Amino acid sequence: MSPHDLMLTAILLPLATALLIALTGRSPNIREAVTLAGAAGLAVTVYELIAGFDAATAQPLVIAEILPGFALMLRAEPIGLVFAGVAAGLWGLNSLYSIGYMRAEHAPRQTRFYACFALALSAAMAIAMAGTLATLFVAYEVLTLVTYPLVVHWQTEGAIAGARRYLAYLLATSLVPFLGAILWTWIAAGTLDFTPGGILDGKLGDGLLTVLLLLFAYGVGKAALMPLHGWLPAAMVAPTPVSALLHAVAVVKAGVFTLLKIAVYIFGIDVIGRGVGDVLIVIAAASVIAASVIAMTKDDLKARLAYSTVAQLAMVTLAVAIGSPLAIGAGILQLVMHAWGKITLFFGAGAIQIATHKKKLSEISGIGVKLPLLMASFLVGSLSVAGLPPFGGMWPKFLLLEAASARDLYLLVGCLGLSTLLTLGYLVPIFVTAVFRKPGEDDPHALPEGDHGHGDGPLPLLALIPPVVTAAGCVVLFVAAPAILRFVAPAIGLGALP
Amino acid sequence: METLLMIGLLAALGALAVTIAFMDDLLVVTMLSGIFSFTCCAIFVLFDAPDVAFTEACVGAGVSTVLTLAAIRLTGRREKRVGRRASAVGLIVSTICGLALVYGTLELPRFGDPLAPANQHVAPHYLNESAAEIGIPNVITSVLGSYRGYDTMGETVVVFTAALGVLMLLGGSQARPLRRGDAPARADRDVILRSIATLFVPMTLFLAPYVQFHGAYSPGGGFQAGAIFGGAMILYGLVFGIDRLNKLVPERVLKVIAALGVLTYGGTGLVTLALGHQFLDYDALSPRPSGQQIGLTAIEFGVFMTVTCVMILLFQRFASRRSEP
Amino acid sequence: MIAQHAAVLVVVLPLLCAPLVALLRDARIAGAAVLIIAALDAALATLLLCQTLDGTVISYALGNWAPPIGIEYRIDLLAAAMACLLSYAATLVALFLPVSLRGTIAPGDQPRLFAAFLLCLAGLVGIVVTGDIFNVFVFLEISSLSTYVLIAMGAGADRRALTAAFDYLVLGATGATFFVIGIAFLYVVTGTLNMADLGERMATAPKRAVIVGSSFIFVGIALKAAMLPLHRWMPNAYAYAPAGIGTFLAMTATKVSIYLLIRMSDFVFDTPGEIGRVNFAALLPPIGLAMLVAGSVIAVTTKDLRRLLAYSSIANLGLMLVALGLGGIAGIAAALVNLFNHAIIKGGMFATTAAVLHRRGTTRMDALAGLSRDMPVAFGFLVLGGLALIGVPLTAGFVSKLLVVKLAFEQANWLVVGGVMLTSLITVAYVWRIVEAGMAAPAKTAPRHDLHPAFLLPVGLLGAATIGLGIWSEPMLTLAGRIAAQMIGGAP
Amino acid sequence: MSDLVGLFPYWAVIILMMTGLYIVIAQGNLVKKLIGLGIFQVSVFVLYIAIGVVDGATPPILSPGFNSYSNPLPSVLILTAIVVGVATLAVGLALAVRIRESFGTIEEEDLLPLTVPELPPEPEARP
Repeated sequence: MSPHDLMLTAILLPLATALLIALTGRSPNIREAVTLAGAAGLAVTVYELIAGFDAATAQPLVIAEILPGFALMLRAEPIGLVFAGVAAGLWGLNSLYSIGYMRAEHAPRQTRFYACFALALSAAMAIAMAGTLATLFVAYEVLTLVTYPLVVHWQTEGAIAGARRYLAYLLATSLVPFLGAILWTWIAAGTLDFTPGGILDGKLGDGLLTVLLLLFAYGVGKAALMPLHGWLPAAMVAPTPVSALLHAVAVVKAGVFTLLKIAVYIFGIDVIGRGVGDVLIVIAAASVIAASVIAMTKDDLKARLAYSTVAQLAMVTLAVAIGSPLAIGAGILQLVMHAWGKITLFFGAGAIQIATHKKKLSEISGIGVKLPLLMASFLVGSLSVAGLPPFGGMWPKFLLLEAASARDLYLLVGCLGLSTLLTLGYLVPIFVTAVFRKPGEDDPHALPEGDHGHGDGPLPLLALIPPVVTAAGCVVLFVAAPAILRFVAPAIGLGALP
Repeated sequence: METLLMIGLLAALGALAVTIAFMDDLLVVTMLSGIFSFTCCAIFVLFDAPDVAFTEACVGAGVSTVLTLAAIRLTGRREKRVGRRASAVGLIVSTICGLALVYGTLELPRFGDPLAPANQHVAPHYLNESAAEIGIPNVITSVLGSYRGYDTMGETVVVFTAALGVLMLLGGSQARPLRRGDAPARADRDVILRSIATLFVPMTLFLAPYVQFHGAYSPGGGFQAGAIFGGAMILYGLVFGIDRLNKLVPERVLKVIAALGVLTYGGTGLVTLALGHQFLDYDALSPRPSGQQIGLTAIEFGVFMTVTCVMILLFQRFASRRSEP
Repeated sequence: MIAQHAAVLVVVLPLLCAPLVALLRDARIAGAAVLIIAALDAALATLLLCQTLDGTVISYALGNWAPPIGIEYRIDLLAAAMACLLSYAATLVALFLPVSLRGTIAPGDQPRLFAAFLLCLAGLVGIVVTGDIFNVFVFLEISSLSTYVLIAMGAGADRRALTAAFDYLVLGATGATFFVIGIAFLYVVTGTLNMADLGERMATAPKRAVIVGSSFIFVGIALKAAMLPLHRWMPNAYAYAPAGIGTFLAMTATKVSIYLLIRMSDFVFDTPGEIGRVNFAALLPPIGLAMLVAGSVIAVTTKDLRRLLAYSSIANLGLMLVALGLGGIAGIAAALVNLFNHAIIKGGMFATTAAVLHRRGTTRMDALAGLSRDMPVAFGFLVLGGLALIGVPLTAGFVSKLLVVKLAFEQANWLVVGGVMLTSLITVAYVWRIVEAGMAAPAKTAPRHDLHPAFLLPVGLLGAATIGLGIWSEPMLTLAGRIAAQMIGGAP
Repeated sequence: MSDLVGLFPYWAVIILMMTGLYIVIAQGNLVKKLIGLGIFQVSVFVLYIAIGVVDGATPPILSPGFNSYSNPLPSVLILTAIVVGVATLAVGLALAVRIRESFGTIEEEDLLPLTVPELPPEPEARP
């Protein structure tokens, strides 16, 4: 298949999967088989795209023109392919996990769940392949809307309230600052095409560019830059697989990916680097530290992970704001590494919930003894997210330090160091509590085992394998990171690797 | 002399209008508004518009008043006093509108100015060419029926729509079971009333065709004739009781004839279309000017049918409704 | 022959069929007849659109009296497009009107209601195609009178329909009288009633009379267009009218007023973007913005779905006025795109609401609970329409909003940009009230019982158009662009 | 002075129209509103007819011996408008009757609390 066909396949395949899921909803087994087949197909398609990618021959594919100059266009390029690879690769694993999780929880409305999941992936693929800012915006909105049913899945009052918050934040930011910034760009530059080197240089003064960048940074609500991060913890009312794939991978990464694309292809890396991004550096750095501190105060596991995500996303925003090829490279790697690390953690949190019906840090003392493999994976994920070798998460942190010191931002270097410590500070205690504390030691309210309604079910195999695989992935990525960097280097003008 | 008469009539109208605004007995108000209409008729005559005066007398002063009275019988006679706020709003809005209008008149051509644009551009064509093009003396009829015949068709449809509306609102499944309507004039008592009515109803009925067919030469036409004919029937109903009127002209028949009237008008237009001319181009029927006259006769007859039947229908519907729920 | 006379037939067909339908006894036959007549009318309107697409202006002299002596039908692209909108809307509504009336109106009354519906259609089309300003008044009255009665027919389900109809009658008649006063002033200084002729002769007319005349016409239209602060009749009228009728009104009634505004701003007064020599265009953005904000805010607080949609219509009318007020070819084009798109979006939502009403007997927000489970298809279309109202990409609403915002952006009119964007947020709030109301757990579980099949085609078509025009907006933009260019007289 | 005489009819008519409009807005009784509407409309008719008057002319019915006629067009327009007026009045009165039957009152003040949107829908009682 030609690259064009592959791009279309990558978007349409999940769409078709969603349709098939809706049609086969009556028999769960077939439905879930369809999901898995779709995930496998998508993974193969994206692999083909990456393997066959050739910057010299990549041609845009115009799908439709909503308004003159506001066209829907696809174009494959390295950063997008990396994002597509991450999302497509993790969908299959997450589907396996979903099957285990949803069945164990006897969740209702599973057909809608799987169908919307597939739709979300379709939107994520469209974001990855977007050739214009217009296309990206459209797909971005679609992603918001198709994930709403997933977030509101339990349809309890709390879920509806949380989902309302989720939607309000994301739609509000996208309909006002994001769309406004897009229009501004459109009118200033006359085009919305993603062009290497940017389209805004010389069209607006640096002061205005700074404002525009901030508009984008806050307009892309999915990047969860503080103080517009409130939707992310609110969205944790969703079933854990949703939190895992969407709020560690597809949705939030779509946000920071959008920022990366805007930095590289709309502003131009150099433009940001010459001072336009300075305000954003401060905000992003503050966001990293503040979110990490808040994370330490959260007792609920998923809330803790959510704030951790806010902090880690801010690091990508930081990379964008620094505005050097090296920093952008770090940002891209952070996108990949954090996805694998954080999904491991979410899988772990969900598995703990299935196995013990516990959601809080203060309740999980001692459970690790029964779940050794799971907790090991959890530890790997934690260390990777924190940025320790020999795990993938080390690379982006390291490169970011390099980039910061290359621009003589020593305060920032300090911040990054502090953030690693804070990350360890809020993630490792989970592992420690679960493995080394004795049950009931910390928790005066702990109930004797067996008092819960369901009792402690055995952990389904389907909920155990995915975290183990992703944890292994963190290790593999440590080795593979330079290859990824080489893949994107031409697009971001990155010379020799450090 | 005419100026003085005009000033006097306008002053009378003003006095009437203000009285109406402040009276709270609806019966009196209705009668006063009937008088208001009649006074306007006088003004119309004074202003060289006998056709309008004629129609206003039949429709505005006659039918409207009867309908309002019939409605008041059903809704109650007394009005409640209104609060201050509403009056203030009304006063402000109407004052502003009035001042705006006065401002607009400052540059208008003076009253009766023969050189005013209104009397210069299109009107002379009607006055000068109508004799040759249509061939009848009453220019108003020729403008109404031919030059602006399409408006008149629309107007016929408006009348039909009103009948349809009243039938839907007070008829059909909404109709309350017909009770013996109260005949205001009783055989034993109101001898004079009944005698006069017996005399006047047939006379009025005969007047209608005259007004209808003489419309080409003097004030009159389908609307006026219809209103007169309908008025006569309404008088009959008022004096001899609504039941007898209902029996004399059943609603079923009236509905069909009212619809046929609209169709006669529209059908004339369709015939001209079929003959290869424009819609309502009466020249299709026969060469000028006889074609125009055939066409005018046809549509005036359509108007007559619709207006007569609708007037009676409206009255019947209001009058046969029981007053207590 | 039909092609030659389509201009007049498009009005006369429903006008003359109405008396016939009124005389029918069988409600089912009458319902079918209305559908056929409306469809034929749509075909005629389409024919007109084809004839005028290349910029031709059809002038049809009624009675063969050359204008300004006689009445002229003057059909340019705008008139043809509006005629299409009106007749298509009537056809779609006629598809489900009989079903939606079942139970609230006695079968014996239905033929008359259908006749009134045809008269309403004929009146509205008549307003659109005519080139004579007094003829506008006559057909305005035909459509208004039938509308009052149609609204009052909602009394079978809710007696407040009667007061709603009465309020509308008083306001409508007052508005029409203002319109007539305006005509009087214009006539007295120009001596003509033909709009094109009027436009030419206006240039030399006394200024004050023209200002006052156009002001009164403006107020008359504003009443009909539910412009703030004259909007109060509209939510009641839409909420209490029989559901099918409400759908038709939402798609057409106020749109025709906007049409008149566009027509008047160019045809009669011949000063693009300005009505008369008072710059009415300058009035429009503030009024429009106020409507946009007020309509959206009130929509958030309403307790009835149809009322919510009615207030949302006020907001959207505001958007059209804003676009119109921005002026120029682009402004008129944006207003037109908004007009057509909104008719489609809101028509779809009202039709879906009619389907819900038909199944549930109420459209109160708290009675929508469980809708997503019992009527998933209807719920889906409601959500789709709601997304379009918000202006989510890939829906027609996005295109219309983006056009306005972009235009305002280019003119650096930040108030409009900010106002439109911020009201999108309020729109999110009220649309999400519908979504959450539909997802709430019902008090008692009902069996799944989706739309009556009669609703499927209209709802489906309007829904498809909502998405279709959101992705492939080119035909609509081209049409609007050509109309606007024709109105202003420049090259497209 | 000639201005005053030349414009007086218009102004008098304007006062009449505005009295009618005042009744429409200010009066709470629905039938009274309709009567006010009638006065408003009839006054507009007078305005039109006043426009068509030509000094020293006769009504526009052609006859030998006259050569100055008043303007026929306003008369034609007003003939139409009169009919429209009565049609509106009829529908309005029918509505008022129905409102009286359903709500027991035709006073706006008393109707307001009965028609607030918050009330549950109440079908009209069928006889």
